[in-house]
Amino acid sequence: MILGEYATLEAIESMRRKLGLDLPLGEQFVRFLRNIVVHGDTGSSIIYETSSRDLILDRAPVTLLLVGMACLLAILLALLLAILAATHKDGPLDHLIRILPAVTLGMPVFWVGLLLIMIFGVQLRWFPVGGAGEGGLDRIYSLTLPAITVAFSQIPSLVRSLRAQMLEVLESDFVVTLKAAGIPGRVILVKHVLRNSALPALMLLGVNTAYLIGGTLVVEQAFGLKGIGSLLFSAISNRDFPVIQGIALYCAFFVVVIGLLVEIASGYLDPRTKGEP
Amino acid sequence: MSSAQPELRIRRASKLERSLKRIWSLPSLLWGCILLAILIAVALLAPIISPYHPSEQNMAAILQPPSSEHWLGTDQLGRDLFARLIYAARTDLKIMALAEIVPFCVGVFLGMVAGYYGKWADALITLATDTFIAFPFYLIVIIVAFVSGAGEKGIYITFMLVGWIVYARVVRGLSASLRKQEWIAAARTLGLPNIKIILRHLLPNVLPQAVVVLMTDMAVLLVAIVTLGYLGIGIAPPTPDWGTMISEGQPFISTKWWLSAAPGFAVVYAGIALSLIGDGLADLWRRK
Amino acid sequence: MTDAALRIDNVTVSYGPFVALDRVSLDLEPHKTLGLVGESGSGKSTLARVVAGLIPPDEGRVLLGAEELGKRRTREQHKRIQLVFQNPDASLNPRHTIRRILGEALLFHKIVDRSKVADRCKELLARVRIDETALDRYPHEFSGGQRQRIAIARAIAVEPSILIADEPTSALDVSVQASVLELLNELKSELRLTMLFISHDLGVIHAISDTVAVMRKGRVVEISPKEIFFARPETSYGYELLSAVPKMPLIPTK
Amino acid sequence: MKDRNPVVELDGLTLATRSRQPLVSGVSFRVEAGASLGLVGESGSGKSLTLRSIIGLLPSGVQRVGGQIRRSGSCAMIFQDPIRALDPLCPVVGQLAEVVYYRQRVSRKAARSIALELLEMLGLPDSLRTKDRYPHQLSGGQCQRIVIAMALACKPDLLLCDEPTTALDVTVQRQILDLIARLQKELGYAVVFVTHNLAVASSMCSELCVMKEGRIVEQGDTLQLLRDPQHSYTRMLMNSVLPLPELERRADP
Repeated sequence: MILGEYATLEAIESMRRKLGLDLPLGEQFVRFLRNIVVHGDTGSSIIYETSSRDLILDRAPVTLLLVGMACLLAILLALLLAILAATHKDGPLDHLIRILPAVTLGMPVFWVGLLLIMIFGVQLRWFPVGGAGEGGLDRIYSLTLPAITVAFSQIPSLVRSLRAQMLEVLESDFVVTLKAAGIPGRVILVKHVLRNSALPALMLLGVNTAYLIGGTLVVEQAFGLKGIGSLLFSAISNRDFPVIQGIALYCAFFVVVIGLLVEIASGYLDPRTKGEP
Repeated sequence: MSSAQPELRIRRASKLERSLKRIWSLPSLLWGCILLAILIAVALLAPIISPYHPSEQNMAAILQPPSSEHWLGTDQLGRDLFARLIYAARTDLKIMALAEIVPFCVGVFLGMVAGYYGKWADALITLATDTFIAFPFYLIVIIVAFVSGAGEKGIYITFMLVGWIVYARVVRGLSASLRKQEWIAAARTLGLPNIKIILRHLLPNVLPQAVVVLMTDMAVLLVAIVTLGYLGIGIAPPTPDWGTMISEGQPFISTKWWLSAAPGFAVVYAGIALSLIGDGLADLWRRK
Repeated sequence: MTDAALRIDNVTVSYGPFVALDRVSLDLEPHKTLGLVGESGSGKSTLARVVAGLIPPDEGRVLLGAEELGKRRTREQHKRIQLVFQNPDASLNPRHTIRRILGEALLFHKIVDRSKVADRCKELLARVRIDETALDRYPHEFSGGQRQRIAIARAIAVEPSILIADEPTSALDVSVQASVLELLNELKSELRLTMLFISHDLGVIHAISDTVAVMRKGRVVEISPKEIFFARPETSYGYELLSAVPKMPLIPTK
Repeated sequence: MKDRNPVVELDGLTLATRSRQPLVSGVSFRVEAGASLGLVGESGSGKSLTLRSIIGLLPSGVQRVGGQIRRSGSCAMIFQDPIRALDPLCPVVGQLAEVVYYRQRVSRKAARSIALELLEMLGLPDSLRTKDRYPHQLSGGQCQRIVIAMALACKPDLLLCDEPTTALDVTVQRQILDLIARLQKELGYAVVFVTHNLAVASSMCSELCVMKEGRIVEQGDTLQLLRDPQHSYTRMLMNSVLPLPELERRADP
């Protein structure tokens, strides 16, 4: 299949030997595992002949930067919107913010990307239409639009959960006690309400990391960025199996690491879970 | 000294009348149903509404702007955009609905078993959910689509593998808290076998919340189907699909922006309808 | 000692390091009410759930008459012991009508056959003084007191011989509390029930018990007839409990 | 003594939900400095809402639609569920010091030392001084003492108590009630005590208001009201307090 329809018998046979497909299945699997454990590599790419690990690592920075920027944007915007919505409960602002998830639920990430390109890239020319810039400040500048797109897909669910959590905390007994004791509203909001609401929102972010990465891969395609996403899609069209497995493995690894960080942070934030008798 | 028992003589509105009155009083649920009904109607009546066949090419009328003849203009092969849009609704909505059935049932059941039994059942199911959730959804869809070939089959299989997780997680949490409720303890004291308690007592209390999640999750699945179409590994052409329409329109984005925009808005419309119904149902059941 | 309707013999239950019940032994005299009093965390609710078969004891046994109750109880054993809970909002399945709640108990234990279920449900509701029209309504349409009465109707539907009441009136208003206590007393004598009544409220214990048992930190510290306990408690803890109860100020007679 | 301006005076207070459904209607009473008034009633009688309107902390969805509240001097409040009345993620001494800092306008360091003094006054164990303790690590009684300390940090002229002992065991309840009474004699604040337990209210307060469905059905001096209750509801409340026989004096307490 890879060699195309007219491959001769020998060519197919030599390819099989090169790929190790001629070995018994058990041995193939062992070699595959040893490869991963030893040098984190799921075999060399069929197309580019280099090990998939190197391929992924050299494309990773763009994607990681994009995910980082998107996360930062998502948290800041979600926090701002949630505070506004919770403090102005049932006001015009609150309704507006509550409509947000409904409208954005049906928005495919790449479509949002295309819209932003059209508005900010083509019409207003604020941002470059594609490409990841030459690195440093220029890269951040050119990744802003994609980052906004990815963040956009995360914000609604974050806002909804943060707002619900803050409302519950604002109505809880200890906030009433603090108000009765005359502590200024601002202090209560920052020191007590936010801290108690941060934990569930953090958990949600941890759970959504997988969707975040999925979204990033797709947005790279829409913006033509040379990150892991485009590597994946080219690997798909060329049936480049090892690379696909490699990307899947690295994404899963990244998600597990994020999950671990969230667990540690929540242990630190909430003393109840820390070493209880 | 016993206090007199207040009489319960309130006119007994019939069950149907009561539920209709309740739906009427919930604007979000009402509007959600109306919007969805319109969408389904348009999809079903596509042959009647649209004068053109979706894949009927007309080389003479390529990339025409919206006109009285072609309400949304034509695409790069001269096909009527409006026709493609409503026929695409058929394929995408059908897949969305069908692909949700099995994951919904499996997810709800496994969630109840994990939440109710706890211990080994809970550990096993949580292990399964956590491993699957670690892989980004699109990645799994792509790999499965790659293995089983593009098209609907790939989407169904993937969603069978992954779609049940969101229900299992919600239902597991709910069942774990419901399990502590006293009416469950009363059922156990009565001697009811666990499986009867789960189906008779737990299911009716878990279902409402699961249906609310179903609404939002259907929109998420619809977006996934469209995304796969955009990436070219979803529904194979020529069957019309919103995703492929968007990717076909992308090259002309600066001049003919509506080619890509229109299918997107269709998905957004479906998203709004579904989330309105979801919010409405949540309020309805919370108030009962 | 007349042979007990139910014997709790040296029962121990612990959750990890925390010992909820520590070698508890108690007898329920047939057709009498044992009032079990203790502060929160004394293990009285855990004991109720052990007797009802919801929690298997780590050590010790529970005997129904002469029969030892194993980890998995027979249908007959389940039928003989029923439990009424504290929280009226959570004692009935919110998604079931009253007819289905009572019907399920009657049908599962084959008390009456399907055709007579409706009549028996009406009888049960009448006995707990709830109007018949309640059958097709949902639990959230009733007050706390009414919900507790329906829960009692469900418990007696299967004609148990032992009824355990775990703080059934603690969450009720004081006026409704009296009527529920009176109902339980009536049912005890009418149906010749043996009752284990659990409460932290000494006033309620005094109103309903024949014998009083005091628990503290998972142990039974005192068992004595009601008259003796409320006048001359043996243990200092019993005395401390009784003296701490806020009393109405003595009104100087004119 | 009558002409001294009252610490708090309610005149025809009326509360309603957003949809104009009345919750409390026409409630009027006055409390002199150092006096104690009991608001007794069953759930849904509006006693707790009346209390919260005095300190202006009505839950969302409840509005004052009539009547005035005249209050002189500062007031503080303690609540029914002690563990939930404290921030679960913040050490208890820290919360207390925070209240002292904002209410008494002193430096952070001074606030902490005043907080520790209050803890001692409330009979809380010294272990609280050294190690940071969180609400879930303390007993109900200890948490309630922290909440009372927070109230005292406001140097109140009026202490509002919303069923502070209902969630506590009877032995701990006795300690907390004695504590409130002792501190009232020492610090001279007035008390408005909300409870559904007539025995607790009559043993704590010199005056009582019996409330039913948002109205005061009877009001007056405690002993006089108990001697011959005018309203049938008051009589019903008195009869439903289950009597306990006289406990014989013990030689060794």
